Amino acid sequence: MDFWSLIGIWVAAFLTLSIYSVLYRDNPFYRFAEHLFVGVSVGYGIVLSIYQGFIPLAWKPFAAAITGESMSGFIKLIPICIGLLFFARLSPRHTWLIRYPIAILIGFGSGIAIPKVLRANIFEQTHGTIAPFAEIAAGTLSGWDIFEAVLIVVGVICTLTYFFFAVEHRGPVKWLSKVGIAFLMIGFGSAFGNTVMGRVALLIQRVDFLLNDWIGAILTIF
Amino acid sequence: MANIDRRIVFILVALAVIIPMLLSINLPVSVSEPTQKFYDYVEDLPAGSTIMIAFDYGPSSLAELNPMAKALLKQCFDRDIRVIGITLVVDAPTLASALIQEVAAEKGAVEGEDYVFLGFRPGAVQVILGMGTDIASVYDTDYNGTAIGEIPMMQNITNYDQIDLLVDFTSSDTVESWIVYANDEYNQKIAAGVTGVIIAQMFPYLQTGQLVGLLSGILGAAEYENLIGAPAKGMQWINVESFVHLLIVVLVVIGNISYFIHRTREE
Amino acid sequence: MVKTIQWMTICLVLCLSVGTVFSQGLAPPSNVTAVDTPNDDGSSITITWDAAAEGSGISGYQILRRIADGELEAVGDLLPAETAMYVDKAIEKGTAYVYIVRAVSETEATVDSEQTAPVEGKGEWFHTGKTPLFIAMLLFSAAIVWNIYSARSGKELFVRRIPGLEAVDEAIGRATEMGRSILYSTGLGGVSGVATIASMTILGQVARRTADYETALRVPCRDPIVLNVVREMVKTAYLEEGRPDAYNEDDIFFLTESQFAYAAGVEGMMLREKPAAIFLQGTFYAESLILAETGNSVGAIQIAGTDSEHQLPFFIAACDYTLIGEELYAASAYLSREPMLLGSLRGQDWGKLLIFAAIVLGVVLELSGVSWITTLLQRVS
Amino acid sequence: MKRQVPLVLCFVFGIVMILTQFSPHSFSQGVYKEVISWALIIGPFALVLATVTLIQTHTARIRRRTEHWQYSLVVFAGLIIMVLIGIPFGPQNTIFEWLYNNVQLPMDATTFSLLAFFIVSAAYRAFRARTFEASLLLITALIVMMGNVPVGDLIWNTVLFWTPWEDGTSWWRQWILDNPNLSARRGIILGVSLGVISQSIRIILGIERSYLGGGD
Repeated sequence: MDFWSLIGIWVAAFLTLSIYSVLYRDNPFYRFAEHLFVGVSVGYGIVLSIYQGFIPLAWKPFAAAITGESMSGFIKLIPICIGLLFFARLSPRHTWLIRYPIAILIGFGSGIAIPKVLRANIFEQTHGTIAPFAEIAAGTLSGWDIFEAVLIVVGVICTLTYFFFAVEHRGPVKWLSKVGIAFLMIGFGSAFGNTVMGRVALLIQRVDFLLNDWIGAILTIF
Repeated sequence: MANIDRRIVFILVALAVIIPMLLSINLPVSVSEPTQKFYDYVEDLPAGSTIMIAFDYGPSSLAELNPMAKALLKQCFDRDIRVIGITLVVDAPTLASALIQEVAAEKGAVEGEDYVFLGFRPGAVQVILGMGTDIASVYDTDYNGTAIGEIPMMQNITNYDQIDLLVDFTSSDTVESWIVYANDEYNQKIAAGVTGVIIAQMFPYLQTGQLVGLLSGILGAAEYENLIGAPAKGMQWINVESFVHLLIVVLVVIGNISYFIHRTREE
Repeated sequence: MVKTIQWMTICLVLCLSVGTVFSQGLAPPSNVTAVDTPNDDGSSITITWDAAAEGSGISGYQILRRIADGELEAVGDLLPAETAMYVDKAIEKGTAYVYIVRAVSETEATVDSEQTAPVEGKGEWFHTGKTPLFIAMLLFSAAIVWNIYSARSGKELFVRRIPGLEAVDEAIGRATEMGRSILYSTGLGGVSGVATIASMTILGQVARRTADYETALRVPCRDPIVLNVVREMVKTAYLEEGRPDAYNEDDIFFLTESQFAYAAGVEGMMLREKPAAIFLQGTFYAESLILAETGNSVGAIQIAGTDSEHQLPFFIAACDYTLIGEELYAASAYLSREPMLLGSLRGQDWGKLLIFAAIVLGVVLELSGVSWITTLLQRVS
Repeated sequence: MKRQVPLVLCFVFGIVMILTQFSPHSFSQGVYKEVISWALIIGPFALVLATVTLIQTHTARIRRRTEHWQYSLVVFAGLIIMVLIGIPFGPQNTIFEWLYNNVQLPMDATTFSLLAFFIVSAAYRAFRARTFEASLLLITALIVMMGNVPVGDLIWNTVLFWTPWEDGTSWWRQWILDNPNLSARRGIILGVSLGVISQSIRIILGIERSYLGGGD
């Protein structure tokens, strides 16, 4: 193993242990790692957004336009100028100018969301709830499948009832929403249980690094 | 008991990971049907076939997906199946390229003849669709910058027609894109290896046959290592995993017992 | 490419010569039509014909096309016998094509259909398959706007009790009593996220109360734009409560955009400052449990709320109160009593009623064999 | 200028993004793709805001010598090193990659893996059968968790071997995820989506203006 890889493993091991030390309590090692992490991650974000966002999306087409390769690159001047308005933050008198790019990003995000969310989340989820009943009508489902289809409809309706805000939850509404809460709890429980495996795998991988790559490497020296 | 210091719980978790890892205790691993199907499909391919592997996961899913990717690569290189690696995820190339090279070095596979890594191109759907007509239209060079036309193993490969299986290792919904655009449009056979959290969403595709096989998290890796007869991290980790899950069950049971004892006393 | 064309020409010549000999008894494909593919950008033409009946001896079809007075050329590969439709994607926009469907028999004999009328690919301005989607969007927009205006005209709107909101005052009061700070995270979402905007509205309400009590309110931000908006909102809240002097801009600050670096930073803050109350409201990802468990370990009252359904279980497990999904949006309306928010909450309830109706009606119709609701909701690509 | 122009911009961009999604014509699709690339270009500029406030916050801490102010120097050190190496030589250079692989990546992975500890301690503390609802949460969580590891079926086949089912734990896990869990998730998603759409409509129509902040 070359020198820099070895140093790398030691640095990584030190930082790994420093982060884990917070499980005991706050301490200077954790504070050091935490602040280093914040600084490095901001720096990494800046470099990446320049090289993977600004250069390929804005600079290259624009440069191609200047050299006369493709005139369409000049259109990138518009977003570049809008983006530059963020610098208005540096001058207290012109701070309000940054509302322009913010408004554009928000309008863009909202516009893109409406048809997408309506289709993917509302139309398709509703469709998925009803669809099995076509097969029931066709007689291709077993008794158990029918039970499942009905259960899902009941679950969706009761859960949605829980999210009714403009009516008081009394009488039948209360009962439906109570069943809804039961479904929610089963949903939360299963989602919790289903996540455990992945999270534990992350820890195993770190411990594997410490035991094999780091301590293992120390032992091979002797 | 009800309110023990959480640091005791932390120590127990750490021990439940470290001890089984050091002792390498082996619990039996049975092989589930989706994994068996995956394995059989690859095993039935004649030598000289080509598999495309999409490494669609970033650093945060490395722990769950690297072991299974490694097992598959070993099987391919052992059986003289050629591998084309690609990725649709921006922060994956460095890790994926390192992984392929590690296994290739171990198995003596030659870059450009037995395997090639093409790297990342933006626009997931366009990449998948573009490769349906011509891979070179999306990837003019490989990850190292070598022109596609100069890579020996790519000479007879133009599109999905020459690829016998596509494997997607993923932690997100890229499998759905592969199914919709590569399977539905181009009839490309697809198998997947996914993280534990999204496994439940994959079963419908398995039932419809849109996926020929499925590996789930490190359990899938363990099963696969078992099948190819090369126990590695997957087998080791799934054992550790079992101990931690058992620890949680034991802790929850103890917690509830002490809670009920406490409550009856109060009454 | 050149090879394929050569091969095809050879095949064509062979087929033609053999075909003329054996074509007796092979019926030509009938009802052949070629139309501009609907709802696309004009880059394809769809050809349809009646599929051959079984036992007709036809083993496949070959599509041929030609430009106005050009040569006939084969398009695509030989299609299997049961096909009755082909989409030609390799066309030039604005050029008219004439199509012929050639039936091929097992003995390689061929027979041609009549040629279609010339057709060219055109892009459509409106996707007719998305009409239900468009109408649903308009209806829902109308419902929202109508309810907002009726709420603004002074109509009293009821909002059901939301468990957890009563605890907001209790949490702030406790922090004041203990002389400790309040930590408020607006989550990882960007400024256009609903959860983030709802969270900022709630933060505005919390800020009004902390301004009165002079309790320190610390807000670490992950998104620079959110940071900017949050500062403005909190400042306004303090101004309106007549306590501009108590506002400290440094308490609302940018941490980092990186997910886990943000989590590590907030975790450190919690451990060092030991806030008495913690609000985690907005969009969260995997870091949710890191924040909630650490908050719990320092003994803070925690009120969480998120619409990220995957993270809800962890907030439920580790926080004192959790606003589930849409409850978060409702909470911002409940606390601020703003007609705009109350009105749209009611509009959303109408939307839910509509979904209810669609599900119940859809199930009943499906059971009686009618499937127009499912067709209406079907995915259009 | 200060309020009206942003509202108009927001409206125009919102409407364009909605309408182009309903129009398959190549012109609309061209506009759609172009505007998406604009958003990707504008986005990173917001980092200017971020970096400026980050520097302001930490210089203030250093100047006022607040508690633990020394660590603000560490933040600066990390930031400056990454930027000085990354910007001139690009993210693919060896030193930048070394820093990423041995500093950022391990801390990221380790912080993420803290979840393994927290998920256990949260489960231990919160999974108490206090009420009916809490019991449901607890039981489903345990079943799904055990269904995910081979030892779950091993236990089922040893303890519940007399039941007609084999490998029951993983079967129940899948059933719970496919049925009650699916309907609960659908309920949440439907409600949340209505909220998302209603807010998007408010924003585009200029009814919701909180993002502009206070002032005129």
